[in-house]
Amino acid sequence: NEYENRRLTDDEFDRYSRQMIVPGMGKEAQLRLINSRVLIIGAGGLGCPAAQYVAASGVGTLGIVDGDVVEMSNLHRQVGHATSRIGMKKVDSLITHLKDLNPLPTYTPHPFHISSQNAADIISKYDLVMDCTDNAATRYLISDICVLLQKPLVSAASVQKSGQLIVLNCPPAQQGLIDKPYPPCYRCCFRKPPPPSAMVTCGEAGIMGTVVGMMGVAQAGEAIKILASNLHKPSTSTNPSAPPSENLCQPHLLLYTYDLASGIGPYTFRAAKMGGRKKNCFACGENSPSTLTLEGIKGGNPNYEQFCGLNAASTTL
Amino acid sequence: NEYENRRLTDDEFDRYSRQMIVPGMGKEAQLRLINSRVLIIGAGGLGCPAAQYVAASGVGTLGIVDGDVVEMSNLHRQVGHATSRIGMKKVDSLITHLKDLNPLPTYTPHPFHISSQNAADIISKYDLVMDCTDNAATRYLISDICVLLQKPLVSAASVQKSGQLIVLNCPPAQQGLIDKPYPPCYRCCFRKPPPPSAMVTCGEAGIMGTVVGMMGVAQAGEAIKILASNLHKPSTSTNPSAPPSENLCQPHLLLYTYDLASGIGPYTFRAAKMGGRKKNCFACGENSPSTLTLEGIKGGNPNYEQFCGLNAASTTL
Amino acid sequence: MGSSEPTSCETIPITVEFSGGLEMLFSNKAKHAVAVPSIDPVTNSPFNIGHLIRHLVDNLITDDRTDLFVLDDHLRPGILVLINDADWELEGEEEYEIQSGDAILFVSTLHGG
Amino acid sequence: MGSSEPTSCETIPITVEFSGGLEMLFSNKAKHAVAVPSIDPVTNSPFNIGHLIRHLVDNLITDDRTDLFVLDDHLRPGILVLINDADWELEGEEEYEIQSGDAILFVSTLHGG
Ligand SMILES: [Zn+2]
Ligand SMILES: [Zn+2]
Repeated sequence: NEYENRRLTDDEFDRYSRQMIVPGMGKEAQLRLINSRVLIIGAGGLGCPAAQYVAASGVGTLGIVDGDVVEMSNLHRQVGHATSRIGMKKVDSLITHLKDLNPLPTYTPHPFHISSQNAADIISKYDLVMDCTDNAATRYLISDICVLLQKPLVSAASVQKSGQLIVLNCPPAQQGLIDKPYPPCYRCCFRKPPPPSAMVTCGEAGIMGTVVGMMGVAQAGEAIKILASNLHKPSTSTNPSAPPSENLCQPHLLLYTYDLASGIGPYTFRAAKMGGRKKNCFACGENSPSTLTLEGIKGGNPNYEQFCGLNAASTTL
Repeated sequence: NEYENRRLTDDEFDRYSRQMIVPGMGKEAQLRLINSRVLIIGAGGLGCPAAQYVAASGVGTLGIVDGDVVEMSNLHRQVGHATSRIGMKKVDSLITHLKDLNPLPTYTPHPFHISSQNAADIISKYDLVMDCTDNAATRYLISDICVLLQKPLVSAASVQKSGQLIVLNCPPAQQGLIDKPYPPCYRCCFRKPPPPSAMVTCGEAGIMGTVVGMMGVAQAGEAIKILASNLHKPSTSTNPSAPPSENLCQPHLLLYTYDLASGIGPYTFRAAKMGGRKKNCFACGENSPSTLTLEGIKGGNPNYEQFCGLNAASTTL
Repeated sequence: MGSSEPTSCETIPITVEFSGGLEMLFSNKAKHAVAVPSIDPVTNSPFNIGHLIRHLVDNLITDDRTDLFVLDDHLRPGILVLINDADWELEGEEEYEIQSGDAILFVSTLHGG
Repeated sequence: MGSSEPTSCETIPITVEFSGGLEMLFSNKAKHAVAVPSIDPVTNSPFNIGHLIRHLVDNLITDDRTDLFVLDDHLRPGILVLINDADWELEGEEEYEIQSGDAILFVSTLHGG
């Protein structure tokens, strides 16, 4: 057993006892969490609740990336910040809150926006990535880096009264392999971004706090499950105890629709089955090693802003 | 218009702008929230996230009832508390957090357990009740008082890897009326409690933080929707603008099952249609005015502990 | 037996589901495809929910703690039954006669928080 | 027309659903029961998803901003199509021929957080 030589401290036993006695968890799963490094990209409406629950559950290292500062208009939904911390960098504000919730993890602030230049360096230091960002260009960038560095990605998004969540690239497989069923990347599921005119942000279109909150907590739930149950590690001869990753090679996209005018019903939550890795995927498919590389991304290829039409849009605005 | 003479302050505009621009919300819905009084009973795994989102959304008055103090073993899931506040009353700890998140609401601490003696006095001061408690006896008591005082009730529960949520008594109707379809109370849906041997608490059986967290955020979503859209006020000739309450007279019970060994699938979330008010319901049915009264409850009738078998259990333990 | 009377070896395919922790008593699986007899072999009457509950105890439960599912030959209090996603009290409770393709969901009521 | 060839006035009942905000373009309703012709009247070929998209623009959309649903006579990028809860890329995309009872779900991909 890989963690045999590490015991839980009395503090850890006391703090995590209620989740360790849940069937399927236990001491070994708790130790896996303690030995995990999670990166949350975005400290906003998704990232706040996601970080609260991931930190509280006892992951060993939690990195948070965000270049923004806390504003008053964030506080109706970004429950890890506070009125007294308006103007502070979001990563510092959120980590302040998290450290008092659970002082045991190591918190690593990355107080700037993720970019083609820095993404690989940051993501390489973690075991699992949570995409809590607010724009399409960044979502494609994060997914491409996760493919190249073989990191599982828990991706969620939310605008107005809708939310979506999907687990991608889990368990990760080498770029270009198509000999077996492998899980999809973000591009396998969402090949092309919408035109800029159809892309709405929470700032422009609005967002209900509980809708983005539900998605953030659900993201934390998927991340904790993956790390605690080793779902990101494919079964191998050296790791025979890893459970089969079940339905993650053809994951379900969770669709949440909040209706202000009526109660919860059969269409409030839906799960849509997505395909696995696509043979012709630009990022992970058969020929992808020739189209997508870490060096290329760092050098500006692909150009994510152009792919998402942002240059074209900004010339007309 | 009932709120015509009240304007939103600049602070309120700034803080709530992102939810006010969501289709279906707007200034009038925001003013309804600001004029609402919400009672959260239980400041634990459900109450913490529920309170965060209800407070952040801008309800005018938020009361919180709980007699416990913060313990280390709470902190893997009770994200409104903090390590530095271990030993503090939960209501005071949670309100400390909420005041910094949103200083605008009035927060009312009720730092003791709800009981047959105090329940009616407390609940009478609020417009909507959220049941975030952890035991069956209290759940029947809260529902009975909500029937008698005609308060809508958003009820959730969670243990281990399962969660449930239902909106009851919304819009409220007078006890004993059965001439039209009316919404159910807790007893209409759950006529008898399980035997004590089958009742498990989060302390004994364990709980995953994100599971109870999902239910708490969802509870906040239902409470905010009811108050913002006036779903708790039946259409009347003096209130013709109130929308029909749609599916709340036969509400759906949301069932959430978290699977540690596989991803989200079509059975992760389910919605089960419940019946409306039952003719023979002890609390709200045809003959209920003779079986359930505020005076009776205060005098110990019904005896909720006995109903839930707690006396019998304690003699054998 | 006459040809117009169904024999007790005919079976009806249904789906039985468990939620709220009950799935742990049944191989830790939420959804089960089950074939039940169209006629209950003991009472010789059309197979109803009451018969189904006994059938599940005899054939499907994998946990020894059967008292978490039945007490005194009836479903224990605190379990909700949903017949095709609707409360069984609307359908006659134990007397409801099972139809081909029915989805019967047993939900343990939760009280924790 | 021969009796073995379906006529263009025969219709197929299907369910069309919208999610991710697209429902706002269609009467703010998530689920629609729709009857479509079995044969597309313009091309005289079996009615497929491509025809359905045009049909929805002609008959079901209630919002003027049709460019949020179609661009250049095709579904705009950023909309996922699920045929009976499975990604349409597994089914032939626009060429998939609609069957009676199909549930076609259009989902607008979200990017906010
Ligand atoms: Zn791919
Ligand atoms: Zn009742």
